Amino acid sequence: MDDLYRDYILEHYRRPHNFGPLEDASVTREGANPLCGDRITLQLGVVDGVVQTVGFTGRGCAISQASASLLTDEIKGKPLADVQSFGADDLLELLGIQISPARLKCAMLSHDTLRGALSQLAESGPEAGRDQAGAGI
Amino acid sequence: MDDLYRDYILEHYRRPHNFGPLEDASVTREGANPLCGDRITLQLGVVDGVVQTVGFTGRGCAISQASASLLTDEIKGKPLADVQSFGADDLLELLGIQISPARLKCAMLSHDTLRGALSQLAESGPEAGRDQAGAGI
Amino acid sequence: MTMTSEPGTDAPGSAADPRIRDGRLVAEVIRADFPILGTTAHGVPLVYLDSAATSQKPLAVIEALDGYYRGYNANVHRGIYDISERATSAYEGARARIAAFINAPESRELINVRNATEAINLVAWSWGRANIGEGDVIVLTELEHHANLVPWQLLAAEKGARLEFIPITDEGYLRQEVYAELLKLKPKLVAFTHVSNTLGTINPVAEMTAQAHAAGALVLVDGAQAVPHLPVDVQALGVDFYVFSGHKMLGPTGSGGLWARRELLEAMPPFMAGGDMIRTVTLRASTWNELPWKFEAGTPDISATIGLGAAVDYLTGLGMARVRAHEQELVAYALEAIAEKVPGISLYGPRDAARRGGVVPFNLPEAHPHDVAQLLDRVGVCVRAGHHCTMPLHERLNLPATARASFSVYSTRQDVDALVDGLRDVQRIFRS
Amino acid sequence: MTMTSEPGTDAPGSAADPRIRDGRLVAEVIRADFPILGTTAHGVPLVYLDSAATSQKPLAVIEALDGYYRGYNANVHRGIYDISERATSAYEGARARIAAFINAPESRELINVRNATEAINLVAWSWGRANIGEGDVIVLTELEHHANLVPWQLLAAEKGARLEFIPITDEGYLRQEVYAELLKLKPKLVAFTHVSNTLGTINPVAEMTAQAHAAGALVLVDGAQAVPHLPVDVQALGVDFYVFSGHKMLGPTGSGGLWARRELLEAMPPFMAGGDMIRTVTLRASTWNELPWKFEAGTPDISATIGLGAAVDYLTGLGMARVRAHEQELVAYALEAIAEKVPGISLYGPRDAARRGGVVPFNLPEAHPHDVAQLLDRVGVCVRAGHHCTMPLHERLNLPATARASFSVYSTRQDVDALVDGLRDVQRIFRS
Ligand SMILES: Cc1ncc(COP(=O)(O)O)c(C=O)c1O
Ligand SMILES: Cc1ncc(COP(=O)(O)O)c(C=O)c1O
Ligand code: FES
Ligand code: FES
Repeated sequence: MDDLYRDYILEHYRRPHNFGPLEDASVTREGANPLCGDRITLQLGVVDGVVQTVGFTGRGCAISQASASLLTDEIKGKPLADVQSFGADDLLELLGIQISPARLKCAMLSHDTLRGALSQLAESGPEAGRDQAGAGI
Repeated sequence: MDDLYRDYILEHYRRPHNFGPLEDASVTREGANPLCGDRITLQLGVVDGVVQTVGFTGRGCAISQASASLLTDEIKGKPLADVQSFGADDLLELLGIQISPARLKCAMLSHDTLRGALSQLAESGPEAGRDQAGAGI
Repeated sequence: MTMTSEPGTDAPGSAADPRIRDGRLVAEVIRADFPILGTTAHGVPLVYLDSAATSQKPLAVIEALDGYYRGYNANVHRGIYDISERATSAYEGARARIAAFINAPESRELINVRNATEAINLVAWSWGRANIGEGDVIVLTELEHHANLVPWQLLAAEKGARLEFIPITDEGYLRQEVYAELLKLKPKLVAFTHVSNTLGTINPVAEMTAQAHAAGALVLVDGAQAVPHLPVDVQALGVDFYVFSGHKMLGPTGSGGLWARRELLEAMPPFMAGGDMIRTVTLRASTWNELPWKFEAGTPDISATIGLGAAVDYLTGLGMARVRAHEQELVAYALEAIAEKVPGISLYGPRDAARRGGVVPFNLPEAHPHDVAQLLDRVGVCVRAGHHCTMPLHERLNLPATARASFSVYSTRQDVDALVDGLRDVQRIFRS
Repeated sequence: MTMTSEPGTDAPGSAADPRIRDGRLVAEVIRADFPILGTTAHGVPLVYLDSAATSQKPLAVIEALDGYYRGYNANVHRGIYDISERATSAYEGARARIAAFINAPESRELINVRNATEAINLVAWSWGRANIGEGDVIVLTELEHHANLVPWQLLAAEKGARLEFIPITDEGYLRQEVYAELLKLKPKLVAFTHVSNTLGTINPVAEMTAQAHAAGALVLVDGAQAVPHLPVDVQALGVDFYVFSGHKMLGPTGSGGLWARRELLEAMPPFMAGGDMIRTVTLRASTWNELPWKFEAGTPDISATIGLGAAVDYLTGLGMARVRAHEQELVAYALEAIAEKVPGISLYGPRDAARRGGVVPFNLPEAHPHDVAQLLDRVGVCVRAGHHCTMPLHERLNLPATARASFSVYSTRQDVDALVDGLRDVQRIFRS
């Protein structure tokens, strides 16, 4: 727990990499953590099966912002197949901090959104979409 | 508690006084204790404002049967006004035993039924009636 | 500390565990884990024979409650500080062990409820109101506890549905040939008890479920008297809904479970609404949380669930097959001892101990069951008298009430002997 | 043993009670009654500032549970043996004391429920479905906890009823002039919180109730954040339904109350059905038990209710007026200390401590509330971060989330000081 707010995490939070909207994204995906109301929008620019550009916007805690910053760094320039196989475990390793169960959703917000973006790409081509909410009234 | 099954209680249970149906009752009232399924039917023969005859039938535990036996003895030959003022406390005193809260309904079955019979008498004259049940389906 | 307050510290049935000898429970040793069994009532040692109403609790359960309130009491799910995270993992960990105890495929299929009654009402209100319509048939049985009867009466009254009942034989078995006929009515639901709380009958759940499914019906089983007493495997039984109460299985009051197949739970509308069961809320509309939380509105009974987790650890340590063998043996002993030594007594329910759970209903010819219970209390023997929440069954048996002795893991032959002695005393008193 | 584990053994406020000095609570002494407050988290002493989520429990409550399970655990109402009679009288005695605590006219008007959420759902399902029809108006407020919002959404969706909302001022007061307008719609029900769990606003319940009644509406008040913190007198308030949670008022999880006027409860159909709530049952029809049992189906959470009884005794011993004075003073101190020593912090809710309960919501400009809570946890300080089950209120305030410190009888200025120090640490870390 004491390791959660390491310098590089705070650094990524203060100055996140790849922050800002993309000009012409192949896919735009919004994710939300309803527990805290935080949202992130992730955009990928895919050319010839390679993630050429990536950007995110939104607000959130240090963990979610640092995680998005690290994740976008990681996938930029990678072939889609590699991005596909980038798992939750890989992201946790990249973060390099002990995440308690209560903060797992924070760490995973960017990754869940990425997975949504990828299936959106696969299914319906490059269209804007939203995270689906549970059934309700 | 140890006093509950005194000899005279058991005696009243085995050979209850005033047990059996009345020929021409002024009022017939049925009471039930739904917790145990026990029922008693109490009948009064009232002449000139005096309870001339009284009888009960039904089944129940020693406490309820002894209580009915003692109660019917007590009210027989009494003016209605006296019977009206015969309260739950009086019956408990008559029983002369310590009744636990769990057995109070047993001790009071005959008394509740008597009260029902009296109001039936007052309201609608000498007509047969039943204990009213709670609302339901 | 009991030996099992830390699950897994001693292998169940290992030579190190004095509670098990030659593969059998040693109830005399087990009793030491239950503080109340060392107390007295009216100056005589307590002989508790009302475990079907509620069981006693081992030290491991009492200490689980105590440990929570002294050490890490906090609300669950939303706190990101130490004690709240500990409370959450204890609460969810208990759920997982409770689910595993009945071999649920996934722990998110296990909804924590107050008791079996709430579980059945949840299904009736949520699944029932969404799926039962006018003229639909629901098949119940004459054995049912009011908990598995009245909610369906309310639903049927609201929806114009029809209730049909599987009758019983005089011994207390369901008349399977009538069940087969009733299935031809194409019921939407068949709901019945796994083990009768009044007669002890163990119903053939797997067979009846297969038949119901073949007829297109879903199956709800009331396991309130089964989960505490015999191995239950909801997958092997094949049922759709299974409910039980924690307080009857060594756990605290306020605990219990509804298990249902995930697809069913996912399709069901919520029952109670409020905090924790939502995903998003605006002033005018809401969306629901994932399973299991969709069905757990508000602050759950955290301590009760943690306590039930400790109870299933304790039972697992004993081994449910051994628990069943112990109780079956005791029932056989009791039926024989009572019939032999208490002249004129009436005993009800299946005569075959292999087909009945640990409950022994009876009536004395000379005394009303309430008087019997009251007089037994004088000698410290606790039995129940009344309709045991099965009024229609008593009606069917033409009995206003019965007295009932019932067993659990800590029950012994000595308990039965004390009951027999007590009954002979009652007879003496009433015959004198 | 705490000094109050036996209610009445010391006169509250007497010279003999070290927990009260000069008519004021001495929280430093009171803390000794709460075992958990002597523990540490991450090696530092626990500073528990999340009492609005759930309170800690005094020894008297923990021992009430323990005493029940070790000494007289048995099912209630139907047993005629010693421990069952003791359990019944403890359970019903607790009900009477809980009812008296809110000055209910009769204890049979007090239904024991799991929590405030269940109480509101009970009213919505039972009273609501019987009394709310198409086009009927229910007035709620923007302050509501999801528990007093989502059940009405479900009811409104089913019945085609209309929800209207009293808006708030930026400080968190209900806009009474809009309320007056909404009453012209002739609502059937007005439901609102006594004290806001997020902003602390204390609403003028008696006045609003009188207005509602004048307009022909019934009134339900969510007292989850009031009963633990200030004197509540349902007769003086004049309301029709009043609900609260035991676990927030020093009692166990699984306890809580619904109070309603008897005529209302008597006219309402049952909610859950099963054992204990019936009078007679046949296979096809049933009649209901008297109040309060008509609304308590199945085995109740006996230990939780007994525990809540002990909690109410404990609070009565302190005196609720003193509890309120203590918390009001603490809020005033906290608002001032935080504003002064934590630069840039945003504080929300009424500025007038006399009109707010013991909750202090805030946000730091440099750090997300979840990070704030996580970093405070490092120094043993427990606060909550998130939407506190008031998403629409956060939406209205245009805040995704807030952090919140909240108080109870054991909270001290030292707790506030630890919070302030912790917040300054967070700022240092995030600014560095
Ligand atoms: C104002 C208010 N109402 C209702 C509730 C719900 O309480 P419970 O979760 O105990 O049902 C809470 C608790 O968070 C609350 O603060
Ligand atoms: C077969 C059966 N079903 C349901 C119940 C109801 O259990 P609870 O009162 O715990 O809800 C009982 C308990 O008496 C029972 O024996
Ligand atoms: S608190 Fe919102 S994502 Fe972490
Ligand atoms: S047990 Fe039925 S009246 Fe006493």
